[in-house]
Amino acid sequence: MFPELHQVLEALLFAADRPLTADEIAEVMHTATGDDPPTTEAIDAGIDALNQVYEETGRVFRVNRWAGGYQVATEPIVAPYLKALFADRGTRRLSRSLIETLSVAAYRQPVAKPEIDFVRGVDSGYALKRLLEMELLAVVGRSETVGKPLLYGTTTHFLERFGLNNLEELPKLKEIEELLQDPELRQRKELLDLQAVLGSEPADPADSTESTSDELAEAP
Amino acid sequence: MFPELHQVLEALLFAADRPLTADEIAEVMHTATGDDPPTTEAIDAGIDALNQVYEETGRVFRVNRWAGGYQVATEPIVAPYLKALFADRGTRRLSRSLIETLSVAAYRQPVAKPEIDFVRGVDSGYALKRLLEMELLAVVGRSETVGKPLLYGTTTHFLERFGLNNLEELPKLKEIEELLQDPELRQRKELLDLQAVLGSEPADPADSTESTSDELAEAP
Amino acid sequence: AVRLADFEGPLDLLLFFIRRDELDIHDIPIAQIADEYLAYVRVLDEVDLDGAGEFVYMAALLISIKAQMLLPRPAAEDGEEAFDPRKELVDRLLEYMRFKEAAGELAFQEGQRAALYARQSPVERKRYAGSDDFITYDYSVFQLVSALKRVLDRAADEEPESHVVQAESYSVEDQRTFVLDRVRAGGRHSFVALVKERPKPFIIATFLALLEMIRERVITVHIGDEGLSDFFVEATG
Repeated sequence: MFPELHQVLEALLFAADRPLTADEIAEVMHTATGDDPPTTEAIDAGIDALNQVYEETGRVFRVNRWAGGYQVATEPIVAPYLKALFADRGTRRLSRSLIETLSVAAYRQPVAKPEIDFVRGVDSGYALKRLLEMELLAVVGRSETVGKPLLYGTTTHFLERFGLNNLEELPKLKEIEELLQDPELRQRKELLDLQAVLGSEPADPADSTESTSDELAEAP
Repeated sequence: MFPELHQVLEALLFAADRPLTADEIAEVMHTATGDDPPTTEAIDAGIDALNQVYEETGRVFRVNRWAGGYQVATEPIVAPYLKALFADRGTRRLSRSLIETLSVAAYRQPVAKPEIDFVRGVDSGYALKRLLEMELLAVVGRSETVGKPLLYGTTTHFLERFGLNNLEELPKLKEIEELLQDPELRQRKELLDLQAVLGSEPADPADSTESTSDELAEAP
Repeated sequence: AVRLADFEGPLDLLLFFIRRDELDIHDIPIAQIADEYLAYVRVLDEVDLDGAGEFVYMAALLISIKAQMLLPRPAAEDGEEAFDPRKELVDRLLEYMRFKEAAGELAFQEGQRAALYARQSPVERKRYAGSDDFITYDYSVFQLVSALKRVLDRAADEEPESHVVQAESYSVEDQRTFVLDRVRAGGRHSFVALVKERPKPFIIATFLALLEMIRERVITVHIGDEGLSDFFVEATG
């Protein structure tokens, strides 16, 4: 079974990250099939057919003719949503609850959620989820303890984001441990200490992995 | 006029160049409208509705669920055309030593280098380095054993590349008995014998590992 | 430089023998395999491939097991399994096979997923940029080593004992050019024919050049009817 012309056009325009000219499309089709490629007119008619189907079936994108080629773009009606999607790209700082959770995970890794919850005294479910999505943490296995909870650890991206070469460069906790014998106090101090360091993370405009707003991360 | 939920989903998934989670989508919608965002269930149902329309109207893309999120990708039927379009990027598959190292790490995570080396019988230093660079693996902590070696685990990108939603979707590691007795492997052994008679090599590279066990399965 | 482990390792060589001779993994004829393993390691050593040390280690292990097999073993008591010096190695091989099988499954999964094209982010493109770690092949690299071994054995036979070896040396780089000149003309070229009646250093340097070019996907290998005694190369299309 072979796809029809308009299906091939759809696929190419969807996956391409730039406008494609009719010539380029013809060449790709020739390479893929070895057959004679469709004419420019046939391609152009195929584009018209696609746009008509898109309109009739309520799709929110159209094939546009610009820059000497064809490119798919969304309709103005959904622009506010895309603006919201892309607004968060870039240099946002992590929220306090995310930083706290990340600190505990960084120092205690591999660590399970119950332990993080215990140290922070609050449920860290949402924060963990967001940190996983941002690829700052990753699931690294399962604990052998009751319920076999998942174990979390930091990622390469974590190191990159905080400008660390490796985990050894995390601020040392030794001095604090010497000073404070009380385990609970030590835990609190540990948090503050890491926050001080991680809170000063460098801004990285190239970063696009985290694209959600921090306000929600702050939600209880 | 406001777009419907499935239209917003379509727009966001088309514009994004990575999997979006239901939470991210909800956040974006909240940011864009100020309204209460749809529930995860509503979003998931919207995705199903979209896919159904795509199928009914002959679209060549679908919303896939992997790496914990949603991502639009083309159907296999148009793969040859996209391969031709991205000829310079290639549809590159990991080499044997990389995929072997990756699978030991995936099933044993969190795992340290000495353990991977032992299982494979070779130094996996180079393979690990490359897999870290490709962000298929990440450092997730340090082992408590002698020398405190780094522990490795798979990343979200790993899930995305292999089309898995989570680690539980990894193909089950076969038991040794299964490996030696799998009737399918026996069958393939017969095929191999036939090919040997006909003087041709098995064509499928994926079979090469199994053919090893084929021979074993037949051993007295 | 080419590392053999980038293709396959010491455990793969064992599996290669087991598969080739259709051996029962639970009853490996250690004496025979140890000798043959050693013969291959000598070839690897002669070629001076990086990572040959790992093969030497495995050869030593096999020889030690072989020695243990020669010792009188205490008879098994009732209900006790007789001690088999091969057991540890066999367990390791089986465990390795599990992961090889899993790697095959993953590779299959990767292929399925690779047929689905999503929009690619710039980050994604950066991840895999300029990487040469994507060579896939459906033969064992030890098939190539087998062919090399035969050619070297023959070359040794043909060399008269008294022959004064000329201080002639061949660089891998020179041999790349040599191979390229031939494959560029088109068609498949037999390894045996490429190095026919050439001295050992020439054969070895050519083999290393071939491995390098396979890894860089400059050339593609075909295993023909000759199976283990020869292989063919052609320019990657």
